[in-house]
Amino acid sequence: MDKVLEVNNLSKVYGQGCAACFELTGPEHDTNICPKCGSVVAAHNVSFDLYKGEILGIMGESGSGKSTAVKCLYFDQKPTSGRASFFNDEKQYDLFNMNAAHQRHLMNHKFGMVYQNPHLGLNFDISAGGNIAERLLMSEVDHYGEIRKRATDLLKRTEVLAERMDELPKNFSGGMQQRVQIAKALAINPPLLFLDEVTTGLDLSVQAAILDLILEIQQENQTAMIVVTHDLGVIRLLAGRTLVMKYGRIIENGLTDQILEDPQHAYTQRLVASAL
Amino acid sequence: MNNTEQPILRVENYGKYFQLHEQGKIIPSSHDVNLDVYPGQLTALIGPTGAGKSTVLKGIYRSYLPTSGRLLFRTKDNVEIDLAQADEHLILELRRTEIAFVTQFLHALPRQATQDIVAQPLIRRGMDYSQALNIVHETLSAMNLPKALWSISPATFSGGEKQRVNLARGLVSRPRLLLLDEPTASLDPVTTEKVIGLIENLKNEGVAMLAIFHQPELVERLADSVVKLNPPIVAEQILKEIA
Amino acid sequence: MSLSYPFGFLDEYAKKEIRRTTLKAVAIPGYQVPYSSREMPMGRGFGTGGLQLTLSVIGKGETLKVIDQGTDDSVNAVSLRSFIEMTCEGVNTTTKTEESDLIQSRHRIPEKPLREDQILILQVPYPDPLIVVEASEEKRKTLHGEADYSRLLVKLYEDIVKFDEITISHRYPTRINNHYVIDPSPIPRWDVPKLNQSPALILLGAGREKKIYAVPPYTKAEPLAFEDVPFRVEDFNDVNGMRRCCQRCNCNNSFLDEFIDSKTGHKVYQCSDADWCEENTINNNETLEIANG
Amino acid sequence: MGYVAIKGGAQAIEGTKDVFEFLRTSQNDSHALPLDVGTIENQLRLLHSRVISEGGVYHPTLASLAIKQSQGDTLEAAFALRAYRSTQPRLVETPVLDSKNMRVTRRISSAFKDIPGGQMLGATTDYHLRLLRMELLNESPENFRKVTEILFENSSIDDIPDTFPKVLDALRAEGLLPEVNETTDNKKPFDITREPLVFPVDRSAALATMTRAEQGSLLAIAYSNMRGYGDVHPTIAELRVGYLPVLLPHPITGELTEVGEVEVTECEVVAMYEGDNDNEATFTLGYGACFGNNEVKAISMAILDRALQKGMNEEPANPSEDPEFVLLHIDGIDSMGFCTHYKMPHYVTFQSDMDRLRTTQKKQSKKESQL
Amino acid sequence: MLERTLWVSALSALPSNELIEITSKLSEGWTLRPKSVPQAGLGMLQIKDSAFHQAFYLGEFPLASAWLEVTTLDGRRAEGAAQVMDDCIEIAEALALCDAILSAQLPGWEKVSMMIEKGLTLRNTINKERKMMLARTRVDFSLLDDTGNGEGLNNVES
Repeated sequence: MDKVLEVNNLSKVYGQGCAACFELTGPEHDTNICPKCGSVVAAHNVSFDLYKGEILGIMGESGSGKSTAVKCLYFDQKPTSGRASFFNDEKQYDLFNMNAAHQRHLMNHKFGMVYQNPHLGLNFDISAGGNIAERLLMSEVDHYGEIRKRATDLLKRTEVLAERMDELPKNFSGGMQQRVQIAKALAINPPLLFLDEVTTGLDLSVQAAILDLILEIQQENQTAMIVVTHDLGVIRLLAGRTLVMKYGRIIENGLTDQILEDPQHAYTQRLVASAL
Repeated sequence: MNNTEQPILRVENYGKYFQLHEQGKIIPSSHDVNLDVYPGQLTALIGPTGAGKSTVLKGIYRSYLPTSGRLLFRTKDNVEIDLAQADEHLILELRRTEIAFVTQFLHALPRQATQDIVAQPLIRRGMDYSQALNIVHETLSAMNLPKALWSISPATFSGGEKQRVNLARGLVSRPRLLLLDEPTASLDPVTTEKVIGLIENLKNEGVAMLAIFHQPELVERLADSVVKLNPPIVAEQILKEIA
Repeated sequence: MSLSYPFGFLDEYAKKEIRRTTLKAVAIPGYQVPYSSREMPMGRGFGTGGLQLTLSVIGKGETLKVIDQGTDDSVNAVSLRSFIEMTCEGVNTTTKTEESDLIQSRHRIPEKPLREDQILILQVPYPDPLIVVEASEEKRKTLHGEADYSRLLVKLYEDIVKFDEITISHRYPTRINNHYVIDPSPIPRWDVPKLNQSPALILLGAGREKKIYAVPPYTKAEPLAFEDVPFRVEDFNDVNGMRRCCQRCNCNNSFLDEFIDSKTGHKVYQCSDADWCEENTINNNETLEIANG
Repeated sequence: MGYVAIKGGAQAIEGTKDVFEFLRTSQNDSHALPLDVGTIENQLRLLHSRVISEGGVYHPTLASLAIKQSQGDTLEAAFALRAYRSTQPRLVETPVLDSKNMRVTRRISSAFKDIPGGQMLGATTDYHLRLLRMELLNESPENFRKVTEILFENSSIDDIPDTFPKVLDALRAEGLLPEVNETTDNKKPFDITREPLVFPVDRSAALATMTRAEQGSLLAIAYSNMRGYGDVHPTIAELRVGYLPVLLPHPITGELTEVGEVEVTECEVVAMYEGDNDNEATFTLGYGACFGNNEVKAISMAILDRALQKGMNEEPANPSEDPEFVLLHIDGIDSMGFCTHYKMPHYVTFQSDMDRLRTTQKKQSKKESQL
Repeated sequence: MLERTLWVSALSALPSNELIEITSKLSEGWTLRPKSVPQAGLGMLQIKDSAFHQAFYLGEFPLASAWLEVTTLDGRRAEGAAQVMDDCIEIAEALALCDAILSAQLPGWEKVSMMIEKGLTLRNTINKERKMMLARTRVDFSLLDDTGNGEGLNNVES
């Protein structure tokens, strides 16, 4: 089995931070705000790994730190401490110890990100096809015809009508925008894809279709994915393994069916019970 | 009975209690279960309701985290693995290649075609789609599922039809260990007979099975050995034991 | 009170700084080197960047040509030339490309191929080609550093989608020495190929935006384009697909100005490069004389 | 046919100078006197202040001359001063001077009624009715003298001190203001006249850029901050106008010697406090100062200084907090020059534009005809 | 006598042609040797912002400087130097000469001393005018306290 990602003791503190931050926050203190210095402990000692073709779910409420972890891995934010290694083509990349240019190179060539808000993942001033083209151009594809063809294929794959590829994403429905975002993320066929609450706020039928798409892609491309969500249904459908986070800590992790059928932590039990 | 072979699965002192934080309770479900399962043989779990029969199966599949005991599984490479402790990636790998679980209920994407759902385990193992479909079609016909239903989603199927899809998915992958939880519960007699035939075939192929049957006569017909479970003792005593 | 100005108008410290900046620009082809552009007695946008370069590198005995829109007689060229004449004693001026050591130009590169012993100084209003896709200079610096021009290329992509053509008319983004993409100043596309492997040093100065950059001699300069949608220069063909010529010197391979003849009301075409046109005309006459003689 | 394109430019340019000069000197009155530089400096005092400040060189005589030759265009006049400074060598820089030593001509505070040293309104139009004073249409030198006489009657200056304490010092002593950061005290300031702004820049670069900014631009961006694209209402702790002695070490003795004085307007604003559990809450501060008597400018600068500090510490929340946006758009010389340059010929680029448009149109009509 | 640090300030209050004329007369026949090249150019004014006490550059001012070695007719030698906010080198030279004459009490120092007195008077007049403006526009809060109401600004205008 090929390991794609290994994260060790990732922590992220917003604010100045103090010596007591980690001790005085977390699920047992019922807060992620340090009572001493007011810093927010968004993530603390988050560790996990991810294998090729695997979908890992990270579940939790807002403020649990689930998005923070992913944002650090996608270099949207700088972690306070911790290590993360990305493995690809027999190379190992120390994600947090590489310079910004290398980080961006990885983002452009190896990672994909789909945000809850399509505004973050798409440039709304350029066409759907242009959005995909940008990603291809970043990875040095510079043949117009080739770009057109690949963009058409990707949009077809994500079930966006090819006739609409030259329209601006702002004319699209939320679900359609999300499909374009996925197509853009997939343009370079990344071995690692991050999905941050990608179905939140969409109609149920649209949600279902997007989830199907994600699964199909996983099967076709063996893409490793991290799915961040507060929705148990999404977790159940997509993730093989799941981490449950609260106040910046992983409180529980396991096989997704085990987490849902035999949750160990009081918080997870409550979460599962309330969803059923 | 030929038990000279090594068991593929050996369950030793398996116990499972649920700790419900909200209610402040501990619910015992299985206690001190011991059993062996051999290749080419079917071990049946019997016992009254509440004896924890399903809990044993789920513990082996790791849908439940065992509270105590060992669940020793011998892989095709002849390595013994304690399923209670094994790394999750290993469990996922075993689920993909060696252990299958057929439950009473069908868990599947609601929008997928029946044949694709059944083909999933094969495709996950890397089989070519058209080759997988051939096997799937064979199994589905063997189970009497009308051909018209193959390409539509089982969401609107009857209980019996769903059950057949579920079984087909479990059987098609030819696991080394098959866990069956009332696989024939909602089947008509004709289909039940077909399923019995299939199970017998599997046995002949060397598949080891651990099963719970609704109807005692099926235990009679299919089981090579029977393990009787009793409802676990009351919580206070367990608590003492744990302490 | 009367004021006298030092040679080259600028104080020596300022000139030294510009020369240092210029060296850096030559050393890193296409990289926009910031410098503390001084205020000149003409408006920002009137070529103060080019002018500061000229004043910093010119010396006594050298010959300067100033072009605006292809001609030496355009209003701005005239005032720049007379300013340099006023402040640089011992500097000669010319209108002939051939005779000049230093050419300061706005919007054109002379048609006559430049030589190794010449320096071309281009006046630049917007030095950064990325400004159309990124407003923040801080972020643009990172994009340049990483040679990430994908957003600029997307712009070209969108152009082709919309118009079947790249619509950039002038200031065509050009990649220098395989890394930095420059705004080559508002020269027409016609002039862009002249940057490639030019024997003459080309310096570009943006006064208002306080940047100097360079295309050193014999350096690769490639206009951004797609493999299958090449860069194209202006097309001066008539409706029948025939190349128009200058109605004065008959040249059919120069950039043309188009205007309406006030007498006939017809559209006429003439070389944009006045010196080029003049030289052709004289040669034509000589040929004619020889033929007639 | 000759070379029609742009021939004759040189002559026309010479002509513009003559015509411009003609309008300056021809007045329908043969007895009209030329403006002298002293008159401009005194009677157009505030115009003069503005030019000195935006020009960035405290040279009253040349500022007057610049106003005169530009026929009162402040941007042009400041521009001429700036161009002048480009030709001059830099000889020295002063030690860090303290505005406490200012010979004040006006000081007010809107934070307190009774400030140490007292409020002195000085020469201002703040409380005047903006009614046209028709009597000024016919003035004589006698009128001028009378004004002076009236002012000097019945006024006692015995208890007016030479210098005044700063209101901020009093607030700071009470612990209402952030501590001064002594570590930055010895840091050499950023010299915008010799170094280009490369972002991010430090505060000294921002202050230096704003102090010679164009007043209108500065006001407009500061106004956006006051009005809602920014923070809350600031309070003027102190606004003072006066003359600051310029001190340089005597070449022989090394003692600080007064070489002249410059008029300066200075303003400190205090606004919404900040603080958290670790740091005691204090007011935030903004500072503005410029050559000459330019109060709107000093206040605008102080407001923007505060906004930019915020933008430098956190992400800018609006344009007025974005150092790049503010500092690159407030210089009058840069902005007016660029605006003006659009009047220059753009024949070549426009020719190129037409080529693109025509080609595109051709392609479009071809496409349509294919449909 | 006035401190040396204020001589330039006082002397530069006088009309510059008067200053140059008098000093050139005083130094007739003397040998003047520049100790450093007399220069005219710019100085940069550095000021401390009163909010955070951070230094920044407020802007430039014209500056002329001169440093002379003077040998009088009777062979006495002295040095004088001056920097002044002006762009005229002659004025700086005149001031440097005054600096030399007065500091070394060279012949004619009384004359220079008189010029300083005169300049000081001119400076004082200016200062007095400025203070007068302040006195005339001072807001009197004690008055306000007595009446117990009204606003300061009304009191000033009434």
